[in-house]
Amino acid sequence: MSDLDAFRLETRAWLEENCPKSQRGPVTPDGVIWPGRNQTFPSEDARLWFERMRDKGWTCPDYPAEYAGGGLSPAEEKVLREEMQRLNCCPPLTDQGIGMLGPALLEFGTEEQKAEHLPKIVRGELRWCQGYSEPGAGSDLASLQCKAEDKGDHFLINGTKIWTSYGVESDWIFCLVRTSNDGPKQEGITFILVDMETPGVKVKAIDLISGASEFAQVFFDDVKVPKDHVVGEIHKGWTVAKSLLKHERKMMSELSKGVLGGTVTLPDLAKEYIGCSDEGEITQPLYRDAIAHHEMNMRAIGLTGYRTHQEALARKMDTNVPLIMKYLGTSELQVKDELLVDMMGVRGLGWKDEQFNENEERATRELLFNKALTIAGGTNEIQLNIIAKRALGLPKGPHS
Amino acid sequence: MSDLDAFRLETRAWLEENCPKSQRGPVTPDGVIWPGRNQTFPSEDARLWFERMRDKGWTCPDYPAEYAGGGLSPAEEKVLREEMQRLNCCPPLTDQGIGMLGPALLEFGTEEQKAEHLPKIVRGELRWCQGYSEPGAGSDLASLQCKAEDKGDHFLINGTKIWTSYGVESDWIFCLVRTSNDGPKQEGITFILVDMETPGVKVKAIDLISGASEFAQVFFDDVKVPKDHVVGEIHKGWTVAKSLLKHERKMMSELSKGVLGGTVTLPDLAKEYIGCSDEGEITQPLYRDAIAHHEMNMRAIGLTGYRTHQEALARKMDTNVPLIMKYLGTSELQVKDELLVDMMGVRGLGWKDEQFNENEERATRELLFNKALTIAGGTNEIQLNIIAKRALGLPKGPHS
Amino acid sequence: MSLVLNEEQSILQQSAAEFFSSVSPVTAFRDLRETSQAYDAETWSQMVELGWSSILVPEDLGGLEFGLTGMGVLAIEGARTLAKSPLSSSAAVSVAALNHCKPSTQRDALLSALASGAKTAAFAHLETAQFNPSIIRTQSASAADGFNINGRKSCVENAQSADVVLITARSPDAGYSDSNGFVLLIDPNAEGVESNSIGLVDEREYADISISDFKIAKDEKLEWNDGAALTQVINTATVIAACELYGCSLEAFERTLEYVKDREQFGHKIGSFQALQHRLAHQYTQLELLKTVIYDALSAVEKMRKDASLAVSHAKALANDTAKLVTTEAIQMHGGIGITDELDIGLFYKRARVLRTLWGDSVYHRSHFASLSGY
Amino acid sequence: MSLVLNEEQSILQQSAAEFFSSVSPVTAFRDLRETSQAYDAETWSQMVELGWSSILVPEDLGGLEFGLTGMGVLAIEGARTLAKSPLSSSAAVSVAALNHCKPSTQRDALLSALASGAKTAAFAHLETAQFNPSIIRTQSASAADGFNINGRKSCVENAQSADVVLITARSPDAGYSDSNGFVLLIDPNAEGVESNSIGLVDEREYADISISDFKIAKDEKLEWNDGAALTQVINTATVIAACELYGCSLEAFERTLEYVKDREQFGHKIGSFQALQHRLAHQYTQLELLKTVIYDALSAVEKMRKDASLAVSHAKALANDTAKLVTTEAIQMHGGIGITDELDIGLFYKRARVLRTLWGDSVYHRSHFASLSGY
Repeated sequence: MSDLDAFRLETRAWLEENCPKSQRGPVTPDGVIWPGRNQTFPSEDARLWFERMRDKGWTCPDYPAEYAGGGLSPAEEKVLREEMQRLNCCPPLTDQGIGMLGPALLEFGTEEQKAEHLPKIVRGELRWCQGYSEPGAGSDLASLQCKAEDKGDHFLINGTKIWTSYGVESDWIFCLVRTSNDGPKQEGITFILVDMETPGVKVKAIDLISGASEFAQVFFDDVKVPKDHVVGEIHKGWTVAKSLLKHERKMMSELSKGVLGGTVTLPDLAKEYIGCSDEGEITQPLYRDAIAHHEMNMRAIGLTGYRTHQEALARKMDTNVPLIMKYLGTSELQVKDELLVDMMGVRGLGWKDEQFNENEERATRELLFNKALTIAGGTNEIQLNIIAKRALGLPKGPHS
Repeated sequence: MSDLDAFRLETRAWLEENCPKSQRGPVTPDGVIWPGRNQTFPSEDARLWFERMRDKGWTCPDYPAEYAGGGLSPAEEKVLREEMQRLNCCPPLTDQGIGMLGPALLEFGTEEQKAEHLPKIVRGELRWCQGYSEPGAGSDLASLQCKAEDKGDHFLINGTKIWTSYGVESDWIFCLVRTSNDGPKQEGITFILVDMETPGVKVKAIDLISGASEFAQVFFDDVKVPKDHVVGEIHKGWTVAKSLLKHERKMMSELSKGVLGGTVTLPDLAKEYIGCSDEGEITQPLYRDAIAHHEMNMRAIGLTGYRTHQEALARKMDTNVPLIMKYLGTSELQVKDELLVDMMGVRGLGWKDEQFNENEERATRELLFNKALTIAGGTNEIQLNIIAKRALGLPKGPHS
Repeated sequence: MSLVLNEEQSILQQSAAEFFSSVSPVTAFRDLRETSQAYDAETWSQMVELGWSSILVPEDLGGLEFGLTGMGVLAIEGARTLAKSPLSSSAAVSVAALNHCKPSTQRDALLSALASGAKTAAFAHLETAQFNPSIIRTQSASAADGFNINGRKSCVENAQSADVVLITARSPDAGYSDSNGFVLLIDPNAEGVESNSIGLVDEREYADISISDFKIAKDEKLEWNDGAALTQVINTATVIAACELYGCSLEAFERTLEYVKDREQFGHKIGSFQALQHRLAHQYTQLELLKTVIYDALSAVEKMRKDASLAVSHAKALANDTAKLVTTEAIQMHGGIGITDELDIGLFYKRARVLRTLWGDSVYHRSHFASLSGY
Repeated sequence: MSLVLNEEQSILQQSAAEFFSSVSPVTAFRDLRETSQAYDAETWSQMVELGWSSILVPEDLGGLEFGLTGMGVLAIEGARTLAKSPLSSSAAVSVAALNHCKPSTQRDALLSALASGAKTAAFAHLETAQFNPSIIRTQSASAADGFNINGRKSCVENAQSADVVLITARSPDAGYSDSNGFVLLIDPNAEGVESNSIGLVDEREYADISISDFKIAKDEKLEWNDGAALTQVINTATVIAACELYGCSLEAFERTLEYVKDREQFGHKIGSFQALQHRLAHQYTQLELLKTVIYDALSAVEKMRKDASLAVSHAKALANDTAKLVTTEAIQMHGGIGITDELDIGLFYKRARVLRTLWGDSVYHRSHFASLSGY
């Protein structure tokens, strides 16, 4: 038996023994385990599950053991992921620190920064959020204006960051700030870590049209931040940011997958709301055609993801194909949202009053929330620009 | 009785007496009366009708009588048009000279030019065509390169013109040529008249994907043209051209009206090719929906034309609305063409062999020919640029 | 067929635009969200004073008989600020319903009260979540001194704040057709009438109404004028919904246009990017077609033209499709702030989303248009 | 499920691309238009030498058994130069039909002859102008020493140039279903077989075939292997048509891409205009989806997967829609020269326009996909 097989058996046994039954199966929004200065847990089982995984470093299985991580090799980490999927284990900890800041620190951080921050991420002691976008810098991120003045031993930050997910709930923020206006706009940007309890930091929740408010705007008013909080070189934060942006785009295109959770499908709902023949054929041919059209597109997108995977294995990957997935996936999801509400009639438009069932409420909520999908993480327009340039080699206009 | 009423009665009587029965009713492509050096007629009746109208100057009723025209006032001309419509009289003469060159000469021509050319237009002695576009200057007409060098008493023309309707059949051509490369590209263009029998002029028919070939390319190889053939000022031909382009766009948007001639409608054909219920409902709901969508759009376009007319009468006209008509009309017509062929199946795709009926042949021909509609007379892209700038006041990009 | 506003209608349009932007701007809509009021009574009384409640009421009952095009103009302008009032539900649709009933003391008194602003009414006809105007299961049976009513009505606009609800019904023994149906006048707050408020995403007042064994007096039952009456009332409601869709779309479009002329990205106004220009230009063409078709449908219903139902189905289908295109694109072109509640753009999308469903979606209206056209 | 070509398939693709561009470029298609030939015999014999006629033929009958994906690759590459040959009609569809028939001396001999290039065949199944594969009215009745045939077949590809036409038929006494149908071998030039050529806009060889009281010998009637055989043959024909649509679309797209990178208007390459860039980028996404779905459908039919019919309907519907979008846009983006016969772009549009109709339009295939998915 190879070492990996041994690891698999060991892991399987450990998980079966240590993952409480309540921590298996689909995660509900209320069941997510978050980190934080004043961490609370959805349940005692959740606390137990978190603590057991934390103690093995498996909240961040690929972080080095010296920083309290799991120290697993890529192959071992894959085994752990597969074994967790097998039992359908809930994630023991969810945070932007784990998948975004941690890898950036490992790549660009000083020894002191790693020793300071990585163990806290692993142990869920702090909750992290991200400060990139600004009101005046959306698609054109590099034109950001939030200013950090060099005051000798510290930076003085003034400005604002927007679209910060869970900004209200977080303890620390990793930000891009402008430290110089000389040269191209991508230069003169610095990547810096800020404790949100520092005087001068204010956070305001952003209410969305869907009724949710998981984003925030963060204001900096003469906020003093020690210089050793800079990650990477001063003025060279764009390098760090680009590496992180890849993660973000990937997360957004993941987001557009698991919707209509559970086992209810669009055709099922159509039969319920529109009606069907004895043979199960949806009675309104126009909706039936539109649903088939949508289902075909989702099937094509799914298969194309799988094709890319096969191409990668065969070392024949067309690196342009992944560029198209976010554009296609998010657009098609909005097609579905509108179609579902059309089929449900007024039942799909519920906002308040408890007259709507779960599917109806979800239809409305997703219709509204998913308008963000074609905007966040690179608008559709930006995606099409990128495809035109990179995949098609079309000439850069003065305007694109 | 007003003079106008008297004119109407007189005209009505004259037309009833002089318009042969065979020259009433819809014009077939073979029945059109063209002018020309070696004019021929579709029939004896056609010759008779032409000659009677020519002698009254009514081939060009609004041209001044001193140039052999009808000399009618705008009100009288309208009466004549109405009375001809009443009897469904065929046009006694069809030519690009009548509606395009003539008005340009009246506005910009010298006395000598008017005396020389207008009577010949009225009398159908010459057939005219137009030389504007070039292979390298399509949408961007002003970048034309066909060169006319000033040789003292004459110009020496070298270059080529494309998309010249009826170029093969015509006797003279009115052209835009480049006489200077100084300054903005719109300057340095000259409007000039060329006898196509001049040595060095060659004409080649352009075969279209529809099988038709009514366009030609005209080549100029050291063609000498006397200087007094310039209309308007030298280098100022763009002014003349702009005035003419208005006519052309109007003609293109007229073109997109009378299709599916006769009384056969899309719903009729759907019933024939797809089938319908006893109540006359088209049995395939997807085609039925698509047809209703198209019919609605055509109704909306038609009504919008009428709205513009009413607004003009009420002196409340939004001058931006006419900008949208060509774009909408031509696009919608292509929707219909594809839909009709979809419904006919292989019956709508006939190219040769006499197995297809008249409607089927027309469906195929129009499908292919009408691809030109969104290109000729200002592409859809140019139309949208114009709407964006003029109607919406959007800022000019470096690129549009 | 008139596709241009006449002088009086133009003046009404201008004063409506001024009124809504000054007295009832979008901030007024936002303020009302914090309360449980269906609309602001003070604003409504100003609208009554301007005569807007009596636009469709016959002159001999104290009305202006100004015609449906005038009412359409108000609906368009009101939708541009998301104004809440009983204008559509009471002054347009309920008055139209009463106009198409045979005169009676009750009917005439109610019309006068609606004109004077003394009362408001709501019109309750539809019974299913998907638009199907031909289904009427609500029944009224003869009983001692009056009638006994049983039935349900779905998603009735401004029902709970109204003084009277006009309920369409049929005899228990008759299969429903226009000619044997009638209208019942009901107090929505009476015992025996159960109304459950339905909160939709446009945050307006809707309620499902459920009536079981409710008694009304003889004179509270009105007869339709003729067999075409109900169709004409539905046409009125549908074209007014189309007007509101047009108003929402136009406002969202104009705000977006302003935004792209101002917002810079990559060193340029985003309105100078050709891809956005072409999309906006296309939207403009659709809005111009919609304007035409709306004016035509208003005039068709007003003049009771034979093709009125066809014109109305055309208007609603095009209004639905144009509103979907324009309000969705408005959010997309605003980018991140487009999806925040702080910006008004999302409110126009949400209002339009509801209106696209009320009184029939495009699939329904294209099918109806085809049937009326004989195919 | 394989969505990537294996080494052998990739090599085939490369040699096919080289072959078609050197031996049978679009100019060869143009030359053939001037003649009455269905295809160039010399070119076809070269294809036979390369083994392409035997790709689907079983090894024991002299074939390569290379699999349908290989045939699909040839169809894609051939469509890129509008190559005319009996590859689809004979080597793909007719061979597939014979493969799904029970072995017999006649069948095996014909398969060998098709593999060696000694003969070509055509497959005649459809009987209506609108695609409806479930209708078979053609009948064969027992007669002395053989069968007597009556029926009509619509728009059969390469029928007149074939040596044998495979006609699907049923017994006079049976309502049609796959399990009691069969295949008749007919000489298209025999007396009693009337074939009328049909000139479609793609300028290829098609004919309507009309058979009345035509006699064949006993062994010229073949039995299907099983009840699913006909469906599998139709799936083969349909997915090959989808491949050809993909090839046409890809070629039109790449030529357009090249053109917009070269053509200047207003002092800029038109390919730098953002509106065109976005439209081209969108087309690219559709072509990539189509590539995936085509490979999936080829593999599904080849492996006789349970969801083969669903995969094929998906591929044809997406191929139809993508080809419509891409070939129409190709003409539009080429501007004036796009509508001339001199440029090849219009030829790709015309070929795609015919293929969109043959073997089912998108309305049909979406409905079929829905039925197979249980809704």
